[in-house]
Amino acid sequence: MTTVTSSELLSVVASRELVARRTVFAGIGLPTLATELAHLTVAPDIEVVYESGVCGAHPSHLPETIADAVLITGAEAVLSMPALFGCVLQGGHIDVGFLGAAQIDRHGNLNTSVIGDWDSPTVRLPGSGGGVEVMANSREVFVVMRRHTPRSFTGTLDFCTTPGPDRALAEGIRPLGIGVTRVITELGILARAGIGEELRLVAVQPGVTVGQVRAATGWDLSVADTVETVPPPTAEELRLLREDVDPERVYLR
Amino acid sequence: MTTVTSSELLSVVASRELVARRTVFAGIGLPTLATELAHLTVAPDIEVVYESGVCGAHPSHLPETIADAVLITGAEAVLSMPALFGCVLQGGHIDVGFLGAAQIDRHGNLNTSVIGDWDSPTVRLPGSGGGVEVMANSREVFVVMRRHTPRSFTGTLDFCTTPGPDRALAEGIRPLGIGVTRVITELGILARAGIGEELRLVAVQPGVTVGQVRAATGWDLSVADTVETVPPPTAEELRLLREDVDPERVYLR
Amino acid sequence: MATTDRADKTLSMREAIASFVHDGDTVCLEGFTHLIPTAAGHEIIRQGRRDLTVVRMTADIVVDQMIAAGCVSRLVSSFVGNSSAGSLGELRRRVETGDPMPLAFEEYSHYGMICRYLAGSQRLPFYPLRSYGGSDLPSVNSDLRKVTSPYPGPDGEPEQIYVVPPVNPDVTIIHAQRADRRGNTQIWGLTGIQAEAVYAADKAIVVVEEIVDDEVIRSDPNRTLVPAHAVDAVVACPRGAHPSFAQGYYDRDNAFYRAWSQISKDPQRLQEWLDEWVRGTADHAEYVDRLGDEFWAGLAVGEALSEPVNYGRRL
Amino acid sequence: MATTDRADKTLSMREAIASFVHDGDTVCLEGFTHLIPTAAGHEIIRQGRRDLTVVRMTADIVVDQMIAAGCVSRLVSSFVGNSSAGSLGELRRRVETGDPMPLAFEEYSHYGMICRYLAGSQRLPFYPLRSYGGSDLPSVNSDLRKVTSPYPGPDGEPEQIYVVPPVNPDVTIIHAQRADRRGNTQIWGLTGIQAEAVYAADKAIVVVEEIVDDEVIRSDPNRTLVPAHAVDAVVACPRGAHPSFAQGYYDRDNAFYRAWSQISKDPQRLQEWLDEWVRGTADHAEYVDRLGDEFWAGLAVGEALSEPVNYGRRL
Repeated sequence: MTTVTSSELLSVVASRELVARRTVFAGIGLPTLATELAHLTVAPDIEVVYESGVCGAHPSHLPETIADAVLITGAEAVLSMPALFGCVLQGGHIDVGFLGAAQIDRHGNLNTSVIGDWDSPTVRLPGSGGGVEVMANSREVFVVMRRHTPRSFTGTLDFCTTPGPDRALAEGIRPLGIGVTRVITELGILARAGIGEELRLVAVQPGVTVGQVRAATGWDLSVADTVETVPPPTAEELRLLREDVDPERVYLR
Repeated sequence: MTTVTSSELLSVVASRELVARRTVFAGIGLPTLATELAHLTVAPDIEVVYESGVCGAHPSHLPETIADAVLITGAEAVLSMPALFGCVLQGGHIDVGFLGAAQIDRHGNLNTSVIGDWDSPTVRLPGSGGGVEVMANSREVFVVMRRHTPRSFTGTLDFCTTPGPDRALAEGIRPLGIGVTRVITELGILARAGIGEELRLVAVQPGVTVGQVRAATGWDLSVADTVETVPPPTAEELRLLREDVDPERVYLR
Repeated sequence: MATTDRADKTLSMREAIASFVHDGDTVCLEGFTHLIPTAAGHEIIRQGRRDLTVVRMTADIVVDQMIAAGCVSRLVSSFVGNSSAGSLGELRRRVETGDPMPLAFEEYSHYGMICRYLAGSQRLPFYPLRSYGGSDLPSVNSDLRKVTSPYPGPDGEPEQIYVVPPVNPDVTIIHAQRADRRGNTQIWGLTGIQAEAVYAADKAIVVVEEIVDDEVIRSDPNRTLVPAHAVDAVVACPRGAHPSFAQGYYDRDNAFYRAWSQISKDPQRLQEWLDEWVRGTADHAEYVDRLGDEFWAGLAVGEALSEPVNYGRRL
Repeated sequence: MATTDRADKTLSMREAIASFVHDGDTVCLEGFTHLIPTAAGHEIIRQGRRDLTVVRMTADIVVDQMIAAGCVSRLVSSFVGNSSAGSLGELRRRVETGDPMPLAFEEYSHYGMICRYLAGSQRLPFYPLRSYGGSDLPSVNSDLRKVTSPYPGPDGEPEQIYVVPPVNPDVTIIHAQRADRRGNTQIWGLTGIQAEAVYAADKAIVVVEEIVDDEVIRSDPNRTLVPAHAVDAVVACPRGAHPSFAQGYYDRDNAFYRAWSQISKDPQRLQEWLDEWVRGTADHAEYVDRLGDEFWAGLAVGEALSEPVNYGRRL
């Protein structure tokens, strides 16, 4: 087997977590790769709903954005923004939402707005987009983080753009889902089963120790009783990913 | 000139009241005839928006309902119900709404629900339809009543389905428009200039006396200082109505 | 990237009604004058459902028939009339005299119903609308309530507005021109409130004039008003909207609308009509056959095709 | 019945911006990735408008350019980034360092913005949404407020929900594929929030790839997302959405998106870009010409036509 890149590893690991899921709200990049691979392996009935309003896409080329013209031509449905965010997402039709973030905390709350103070930030980040809504309205949320460092896995967010259900409930607002259930990184997989729980380390990538993951995490990371080692991508998974899903290596950097 | 029918009279009189109006929310029947005639005479820029969602209709035949297929084919736009009622009507894009009713009172409040008690009515009528919304959101409302009797022009409504702005304001709700400004009947025209005012008799049809209208009205009807006599339909108005607007006499009974 | 092969959801009308409509359910039938799901209502009558709450903006002929067949104990509606063609005899008897049994009725305006579907489809606890101020409707419908806006009104004072609660039917049934086998549904002409009614429901049945190849649907994704993920059953039932119409397929049967006011005025005649045309037919295909080719020729429409648009293809 | 001959609303881009965009106005530019009204933004820069409040869900390249040109004092948005291609250099400088002057920023989420348009278009005092519970956004945006539902929640207790206020821009500008001369506007592919943004505004400018005969529009009335009565000006401006795309007309210029992160990182280089491509062109036609035929050939798309539907004709 050739060397497995970081993108390939994260895509394969994320794809396996989609067993039996039916609807995924996903952006372009790793979530798309993971979902397409899952469709060919563990979740044949899975459907991606894109933030642009596309349902049942059949693109002729791998899309470069969530709104790529190739996603629209030949799609089964293209929805308006009110229908997508109101009826599909808030209406409760999404099983798994994929999100990324600059910072995540132990309960899976996310910051995508600023590093530093909101009023005079060190770095102004893009902000929520639909992230607040994906978290509030998906049954569960997967987070894929390319970097696992104490600055991104932080004890205290600089700003909470996208709250998980624990923060929402503390304010008396009842969310639909249970928030972040999986955080997938190059070091391992953190998981969380429901409201009130913290993220726990449940698996490490091959060659990574529990201590390394804890050291890369900015809070005192809980560890599951049994920490599995993530099985490396199989030859078949890599073949599908490289030959069928992204043959032009648009995302598989 | 041949004998003028009741439908012709009401259509012609109503059409003249549409001078300089641009958007009309109208049902099928007399309001359609009046608006089409106005388009050919006093209001060349007028547009009818139908309760079914059709804007800019160009029907091949005179429509028999507000949803007639001939209104859709060749129309400029067909809107969903939320867009029609939310954006167009409640959004404030309608100059004149046409309504009918079983009962009307001195302030232009309307009953289209029941004769008798709501809980065990003598007659169950169809109810509001979009009437409540047409009254609340049009800049002004024209009412065409085929029958002018003390039972339909009543001092006290059996039930107020569709309130004018005076009743709304008494409850602390601010409507967009000023409610009913014209009531057109076979006996004459009642008018009302704004909030707080009662309907007053401003014109009688040729051959009708002020006393006859007052006797046919179930409240003590105010009368304008000068009561005009409605000029009878002109030969040109009748020609347009009979030859161009409704040559098959679908509504001109 | 690969095609997603989600399930084929096609069922016969009999199967769909048997599977998704149960005694005591709240059933929404939508279609504003256009595409009224009459054939589905008839199958509910054939299967003898009881104690239904029917939700429908314009309660018209099919609702009068379902009431007369004893299926309906409660009606939620904003217009209870036979179009502009007259009255609904059975409905009026039930409300005016309680004969043969009373009908519970929740009265709204059209936009009130629309907002209930909007709230239901968007999972909102309420939906605000600028109606009902000064109306007697809130006095007979305690679900019409008020909220104070947290923003100052135009005069700087607190502003009150009426709200309606969501409606979330157990099942919504709509009629449409065409769908693929998985439920991607395309509607043109008057589109009404069908999409929101589907999204508001726990289950949804889409009845169509024709089931078409995936490629037809996918040639025009903007025409898909109801995506497959919101649909549980797809039923092919040509002419299933009669006596209403299906734009581009057949015209409205205005004569039957006028006739219904007479038929429904006489309870016995109404029951005989149901015996002959609904309970006496095995399914909608038999109803269509009995009406005969000459009848359907009278409702035939000609061709007025939309100009195609280009969705583009990457070169 | 007769045709209604309402006014011809076609204007040049210069006339439309001069007539409907004034210093100090609140200007909404919508188009979610698709059909971004870039050419209109450029003309606002050419005409030197000042002190605008710009409302746009995805504040991207055109907004960065308008900020750099000194047109914008306040931004209302839910995503301030250069797509997935990097950063908006000028916007970040303004927010992070206030250089050369600060930019007031109101931060929302996407659905928060959508609901502001919904409220604005429907003349509602607020719009409820199930977002923001537990977020820090309400602490920096006092327009995110709460309302208590007058209906009991699922547990029988009172239920609170966040609401957003309406947005009612002085003018909304959208780009679309085609319209007739009176403003009946047809859009396909991603349709975003354009219709609501138009209805929410006092005035609306629709910029189109092409103005077409009335018959084209009228062959498919369901495709008309914005009816003429909501439109004040129609501007023909082919390729006016570049570097974004127009489904069926030209593809997205992904290379320019990537380049913008570099151009905008250097304030001097950014100003030179504006001098050359915006302030140094008389209008969008000149901008298109300078890019050249070979460039446009690279964004050309092939044909994928929708299957026509039959609207029917009475026989």
